[in-house]
Amino acid sequence: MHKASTIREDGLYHSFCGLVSVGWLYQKIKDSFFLILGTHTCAHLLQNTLGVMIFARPRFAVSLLEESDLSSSQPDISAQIEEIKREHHPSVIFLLSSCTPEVMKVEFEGLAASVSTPEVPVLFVPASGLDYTFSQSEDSVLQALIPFCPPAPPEDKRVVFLGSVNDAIADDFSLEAARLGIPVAGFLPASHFHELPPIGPGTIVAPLQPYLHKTATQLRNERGCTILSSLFPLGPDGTRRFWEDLAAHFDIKVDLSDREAAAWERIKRHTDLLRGKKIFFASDTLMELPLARFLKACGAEVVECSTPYINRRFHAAELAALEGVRLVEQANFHRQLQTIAETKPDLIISNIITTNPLVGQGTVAKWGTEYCFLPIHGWAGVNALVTSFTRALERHAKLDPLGSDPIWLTGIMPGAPGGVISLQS
Amino acid sequence: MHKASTIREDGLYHSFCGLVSVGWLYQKIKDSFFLILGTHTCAHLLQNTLGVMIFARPRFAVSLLEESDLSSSQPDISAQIEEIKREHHPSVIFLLSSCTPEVMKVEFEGLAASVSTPEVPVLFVPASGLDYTFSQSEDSVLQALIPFCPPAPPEDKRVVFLGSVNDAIADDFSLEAARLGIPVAGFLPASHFHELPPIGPGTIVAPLQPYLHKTATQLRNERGCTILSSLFPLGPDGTRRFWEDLAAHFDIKVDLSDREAAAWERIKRHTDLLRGKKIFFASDTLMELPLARFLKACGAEVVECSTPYINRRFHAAELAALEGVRLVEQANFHRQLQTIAETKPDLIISNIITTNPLVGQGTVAKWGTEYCFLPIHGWAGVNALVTSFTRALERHAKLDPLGSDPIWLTGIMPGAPGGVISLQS
Amino acid sequence: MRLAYWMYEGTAHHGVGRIANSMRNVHAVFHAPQGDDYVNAIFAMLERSPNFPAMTTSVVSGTDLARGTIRLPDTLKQVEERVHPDLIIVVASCSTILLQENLEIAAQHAGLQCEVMVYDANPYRMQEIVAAESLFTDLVKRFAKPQPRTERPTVNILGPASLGFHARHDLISLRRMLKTLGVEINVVAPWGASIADLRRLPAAWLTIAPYRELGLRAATYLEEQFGVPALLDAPIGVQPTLRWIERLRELLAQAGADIPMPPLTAFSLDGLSAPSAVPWLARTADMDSFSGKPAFVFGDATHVVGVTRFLHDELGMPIAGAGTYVKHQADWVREQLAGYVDEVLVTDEFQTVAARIAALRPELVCGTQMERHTSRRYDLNCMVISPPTHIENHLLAYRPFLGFDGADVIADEVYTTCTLGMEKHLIDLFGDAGLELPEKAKNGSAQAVEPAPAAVTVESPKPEQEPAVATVAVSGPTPAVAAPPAPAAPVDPVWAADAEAMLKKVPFFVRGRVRGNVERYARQHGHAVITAQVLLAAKEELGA
Amino acid sequence: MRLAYWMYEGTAHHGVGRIANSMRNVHAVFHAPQGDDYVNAIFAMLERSPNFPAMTTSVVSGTDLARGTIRLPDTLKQVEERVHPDLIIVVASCSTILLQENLEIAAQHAGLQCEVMVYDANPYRMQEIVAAESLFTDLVKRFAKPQPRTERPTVNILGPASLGFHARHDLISLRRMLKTLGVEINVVAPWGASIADLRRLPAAWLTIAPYRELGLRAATYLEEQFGVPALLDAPIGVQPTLRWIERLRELLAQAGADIPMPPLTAFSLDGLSAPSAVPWLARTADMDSFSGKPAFVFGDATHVVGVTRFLHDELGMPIAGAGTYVKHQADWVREQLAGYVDEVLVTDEFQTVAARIAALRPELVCGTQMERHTSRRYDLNCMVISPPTHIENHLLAYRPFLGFDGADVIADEVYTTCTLGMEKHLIDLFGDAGLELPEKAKNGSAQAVEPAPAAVTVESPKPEQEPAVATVAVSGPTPAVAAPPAPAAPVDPVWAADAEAMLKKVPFFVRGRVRGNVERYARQHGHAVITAQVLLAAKEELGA
Repeated sequence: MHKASTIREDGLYHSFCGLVSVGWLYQKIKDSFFLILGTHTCAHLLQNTLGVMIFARPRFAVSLLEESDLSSSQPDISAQIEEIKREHHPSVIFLLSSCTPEVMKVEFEGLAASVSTPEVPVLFVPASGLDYTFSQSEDSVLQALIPFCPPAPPEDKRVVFLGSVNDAIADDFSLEAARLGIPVAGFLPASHFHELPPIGPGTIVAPLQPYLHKTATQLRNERGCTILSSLFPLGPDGTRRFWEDLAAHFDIKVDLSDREAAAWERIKRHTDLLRGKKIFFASDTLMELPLARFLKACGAEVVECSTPYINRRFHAAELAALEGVRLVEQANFHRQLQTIAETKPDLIISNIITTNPLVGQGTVAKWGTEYCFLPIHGWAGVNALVTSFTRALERHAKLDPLGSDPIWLTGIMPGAPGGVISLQS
Repeated sequence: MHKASTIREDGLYHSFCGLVSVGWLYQKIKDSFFLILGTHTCAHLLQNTLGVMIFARPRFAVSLLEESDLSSSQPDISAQIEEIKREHHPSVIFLLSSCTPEVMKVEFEGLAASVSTPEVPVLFVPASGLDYTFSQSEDSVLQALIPFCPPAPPEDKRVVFLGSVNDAIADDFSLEAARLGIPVAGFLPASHFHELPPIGPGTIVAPLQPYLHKTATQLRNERGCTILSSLFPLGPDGTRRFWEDLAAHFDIKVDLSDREAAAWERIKRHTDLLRGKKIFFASDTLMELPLARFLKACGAEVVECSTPYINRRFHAAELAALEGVRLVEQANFHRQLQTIAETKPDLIISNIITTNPLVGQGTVAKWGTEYCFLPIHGWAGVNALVTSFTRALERHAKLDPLGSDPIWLTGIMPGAPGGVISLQS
Repeated sequence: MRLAYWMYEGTAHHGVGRIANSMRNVHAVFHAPQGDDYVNAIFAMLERSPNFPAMTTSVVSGTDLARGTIRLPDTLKQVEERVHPDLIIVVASCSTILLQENLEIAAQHAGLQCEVMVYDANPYRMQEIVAAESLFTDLVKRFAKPQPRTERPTVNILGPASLGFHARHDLISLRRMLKTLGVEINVVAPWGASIADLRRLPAAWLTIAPYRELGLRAATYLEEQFGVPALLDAPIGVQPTLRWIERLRELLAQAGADIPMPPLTAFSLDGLSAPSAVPWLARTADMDSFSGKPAFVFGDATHVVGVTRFLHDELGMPIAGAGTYVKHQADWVREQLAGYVDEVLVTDEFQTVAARIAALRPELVCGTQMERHTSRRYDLNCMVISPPTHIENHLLAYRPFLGFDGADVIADEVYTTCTLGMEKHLIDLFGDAGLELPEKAKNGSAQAVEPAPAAVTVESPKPEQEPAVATVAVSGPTPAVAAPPAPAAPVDPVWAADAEAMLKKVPFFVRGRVRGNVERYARQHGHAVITAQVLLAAKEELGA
Repeated sequence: MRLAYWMYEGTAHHGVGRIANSMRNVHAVFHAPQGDDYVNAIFAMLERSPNFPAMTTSVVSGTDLARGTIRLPDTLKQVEERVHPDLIIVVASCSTILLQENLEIAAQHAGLQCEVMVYDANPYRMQEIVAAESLFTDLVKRFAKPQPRTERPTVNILGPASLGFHARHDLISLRRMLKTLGVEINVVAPWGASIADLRRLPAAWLTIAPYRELGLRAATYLEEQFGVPALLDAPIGVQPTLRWIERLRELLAQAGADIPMPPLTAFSLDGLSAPSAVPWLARTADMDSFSGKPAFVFGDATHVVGVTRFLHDELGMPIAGAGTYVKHQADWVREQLAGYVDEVLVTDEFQTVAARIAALRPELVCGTQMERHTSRRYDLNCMVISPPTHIENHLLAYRPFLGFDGADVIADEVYTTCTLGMEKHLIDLFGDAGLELPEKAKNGSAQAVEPAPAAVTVESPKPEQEPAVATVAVSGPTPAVAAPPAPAAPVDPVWAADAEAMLKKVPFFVRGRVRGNVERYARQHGHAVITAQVLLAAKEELGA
């Protein structure tokens, strides 16, 4: 397989903590509870990053380390576990690590075991912001679930889709598989803890999300299953390759070229707009590779694709498709700004932290974070996927250029650019 | 029976059109439709007076007379009746008159008959603003329903409660009657057209609302039933008298003095506040007599009770209880203002039109209209009734007197008082 | 004849009332049945008028008609005695106009000192807007007198009126901009103007008339008759405001006045900032989601044109459709919105608008009070941008639609109206797992999932039946009302079917509270079962 | 240890970030894991910052810890090179503080030109408010220098800061009042202040510090150290504002400056009106219903005290309860609210507040973002009066809480938040007959009761099953999308159970639109039955 050349920098970029993935995982696994052993910082992080989704009864919480707790080498969380069980009745509790207890060298495996029961398992999930970024910790959560997937006998030759997608998308994939004659064993994760799919040597694991290489590797090693190596099912090109490659594992030969062509045709207005546009990926969701590959297929010029981590095996097909694109792991944000200034991209897919300031510098930038929340998978997701890019371009083109004058930033927030009039008279 | 002395003036006061009662009647009679033969004025009236209750599917409308319709002596409303039936499927349609067709001398009885069918009767309801004010036209609506009340045999000795109250209040009255051993035949109006109660010579009709003398008279004349002559069931005094007098018709002797005393005791804080206060009724809902009687029983001084119309027979018990109170029919508003200036009432119960301007003149005034919407009947309504008066007094007492300075009215609306600075510089 | 549910415009006599109530020492008298007096309520309620609206109904009753009585002269006398107006405007109603009485002669019989004008507003041929605009134009024609220009350059502002949409705030916004430019005001009318002010109108160097509905014809008349140039644009949005200021300066320059342009920051509220934050907001990332939210706009001519262009040009939103109920301005609206929409819906029937909205299902509806209700029915986001309004649209704080300040106000409305949709969108990606509203709590496994403090007794005996909220309401650590000590072993009372049925008739938004109160009552009185009788007794005792 | 769901206050390093981001040429550097970088997002998102927030995370990774690497000197160099600050504030995080590194020495190793201050904010002992207030006080102590008073009377305004609640608008309101009084401003801080501005603080004649949470200690220090009198009241509401102006004039008079009181109308936005409409609104008839609506108020100290007193004193509302999460101000809150509430709830656990709200069931909740959600759950009216806020609270138009202008803003919020309740009350007197929301339409006799235009085909074959809204959505006279002509005899497609089940997973607020689109698709393609496969195909084609 082709080896794309990548650059690795020093990682001084902006990003979110891996704990953020709790935001969708607690909703996906409906009988779960996510307990973070952490500090006020962790609670403040969750509050602000999940702010749009706050409800009075979230199924996640922080077991809060206060000053007096710092002296004990191994904290006692049993009271909080009991409180959670009493009030939320979860089927499973995920115990997530965070920076402070990692610095304190808390022994998490033992801690989880000490409060775990057969009825309500408590599963350790490494997720600290010292080591994990954004979507990465979904990988840790799914790893923790592996022991609870029933073993499947070797003759059980079915597909398990890997990665959390919402129920509507899951239905799409089940139905599409049925249409192609591919038997489906289930999804990891499932919507409920006790619905985890059986996995064994005959299982084909088909990753839907690009940030799950640890889980895939562990499944292959422990269950002897086969990991589908293909493009991720994003865009007409990715979706076609995904299904064709998956079908091949079941000795089903399908030619989806007509469907792919029809899908491209439907979004022609958008691909026409994207053709030749310079796109810069500076986001941190780990979805950058397939998104960049799709844009390349649309005819856009991906001037840089930065992403937190690349796994050469798990991402092999995407990397091959991205040949010629500048790929950067662990980018330095200062250097990215210089590259942006030099290459003048038409669109920057950036971190949620840097988007507004990038726009303030006169570029067109959009939240990469959205791709964790948009229904962009499979055939049904093609339109949402492509328009997510073209909308930003079209909107900015529509706005009167007058608004870009720095006068319109004057004094309206404390962080208004230097050199303009401040609120000091 | 005692004859209270009343004064009748020239009627140049502010009031609403009788069509307004459609606002609660269409909600009370859930399978009804109210069609007003009228003009843009009628539609605008309904829109603004029922503004707080506008929904996209009201069950009332105006059959709109436009210029070209003025020449025909008898309009044809069959198309609109068909449209109503097609879209709303009412069990009954009330056809309400209004000023313009009355001036045109439209023959309404014939018009209603021409579109009425046994399946969906169309009933003429006189309601024009030339002759009817506010709650008065409920009387016309109930009159129109009389023929649809089944006849009851003479031996059917039960009570029919007269006047539209909401379902919760109706439940209260049914249960209270059961408790006292009084058999109930039903309510006029009922919540649905086909649920009208049987009425015959044995029926005792117990009026809940004070504006229904035409219906009561017609029922007595046509069905030979007995009309309860008592106080209306408002306040501890009224409610006790109402039930005791009603029970007496069934040869049940009950003494509710303890309940009345307990009710007064519960509202003692409020009656203490009302004692000696000067109250002026300048409202137009026709509920003024029983409200004034209740306030008098509370120890307040009713300096004037103006009301659109008084019926000496229907209101006999209330009039007796109001002995000594200045009662005015068809008041002249200009004269009322002079009396207010002279008597300096502590609280004015006024028309919704004049309340804010009266407050602007430095008095404490409240909407009389509210009494058509508050659950103030019976034992359960006592608290809502008394607090409706004391709340206004207590609130104004609480507000800083500084706010009464005319400076706070300056320029904030076109109708700001003369003599203060206008928006002209 | 047609079936009419709600009307976008008021009646002709309402339009007359709006002009009279705007002006100083002008009074309207309606020769009409008492039912027509309702227009007074609109002023007293919506504008919360602290004095009696400047209009009186001279009542015509059925008896009067039968007897041939005409009370008009008496009423006119009473009005003159009470309010001493400079001018009384007499107008008939839709019913009395059919009587074909000679109101001129009747008015003369009153023998008043003040001027009386019988205004012939045929309610079958004109509605609120035309009646008000025609009356105001007539008044200007009648009273404006030739005279020299003011020494320094001044402008008239025509259009702000009683019950105008955000009219007072628009006027403040215009005043603020004129003050920043150093331009003085000659006359504002009809708002606050006296007859004497109308006389002075031709002394201005320029007339500003931003509304298509009111002031336009008077401004045009002043231009044609007295050579006072007219600026008829509505500065809705940042760029239109910039152009409006330029045009104002051009027109004054043509009239011989050089008005220097101050720095743009001078137009801001603190004089130190960008005059509007809209250009920046439009470019920020969280407005990205708005590029996919089509809007439907319906209302009067001025606001439909201004808001449609604002949404499209300044916020980058797609336009699903637009329309107006002001039929005589339909051509102007079409011309202004060419390129924005393919077709302009022109109708005064709200059902037609409702059907269009239902068909389009836009993400944002900008409309009138009627569209607000239509939108509620279809669960669509709606903001009110045009009369007719609801009392919720008559607020205190500064919310203009015109000028830079207005751009911020409109953008906020768009943002807050649409945000809930965005929020819901994120939530619902994974179903309603996070959305635990009370209705939901009844279904599924709702028992004891409340993150309530430890003090709460969670051993509720009937977790399946009761929504969790009710449990909390009665078992929180600090009850609202200090209740007498409960019996030693408190039992949670059970609801009998008849009581439950009764409770359902209590409005749902207080039902929970009533439920809690009644249960507390039942515990205090040792009732294990809440029957209808117990509920009744509780209601009686608790007063609700 | 305890179970924490949401926090009212941010962390100490967030508090440091707020001060740095408020000032000019001051930068914060967090010696912290990458996860702690999230605070940047709060500034970039809520304040929609057009430049990079003035804070940088010097990343500490697990590998760094293992290897003993400390990147801080490198980061400091990068920061100096990139932003050239006058001052860098270095702060550790909750995890790195445990490492007990000597950050002073590490910072010295960077060898910077600019000043570097290592700020010892122990995140286990202080949260956002104390960290920000202490840092700001330290900065004032460090930089403020003795100097002569300004020639003319001037004031400092201390307290407005980045991510402060309506801080920019409060500042505009204060500026407007000071301008009306003819009093100039010496320094505003921390908002927009440079280190040089802090040096000039003692030159003022008076310091205004309206917030208990920020600026109070610095103002007190300036008074004690330099004799600059401090005005520490918050002018929330009309009467407190009048008293505040009086106090300001008194203090300046004591300092030797005679500030004449202009007419009150001079404080209004147009200079011609009452400065606030609240005193009149409070007396109008439609506020009568508010006298029966008890309110519960929770938030920071400043706003809880100000809003509770405003609701009670100026709107005449009963107070059901009040509380604060700012524990070190609890005594002050109790003192200020004596006579208003029997007990002040002091807690930083939102569940305790939620339980109190559930027990009280007030008609109005004034609170933070958390109370907004609690209220939504219990179907209570809620307005946000205190941080922590939601992005919906970060708006463009002028919405101060302080001053006369602020009184109008708060009153509007109360009015619009509660009005729906009043509206519902009237509606529900007779049950839900008038309230025809889509959910309701499914029950009862819902068939074909739509007042749709005549063009609509009402002979829908399944009126009992389908909500009326769906029928209208596909049969309005002018479809949103110009569809190809339908087959000659269109049949309404029927939904198969599996498709219906799938559709249920579509978020409910777009479900109706999707349903309509899919049905149109099915008709166009001649499908009589919408199976899951048809739905899938439709979604694929329609992109939704």
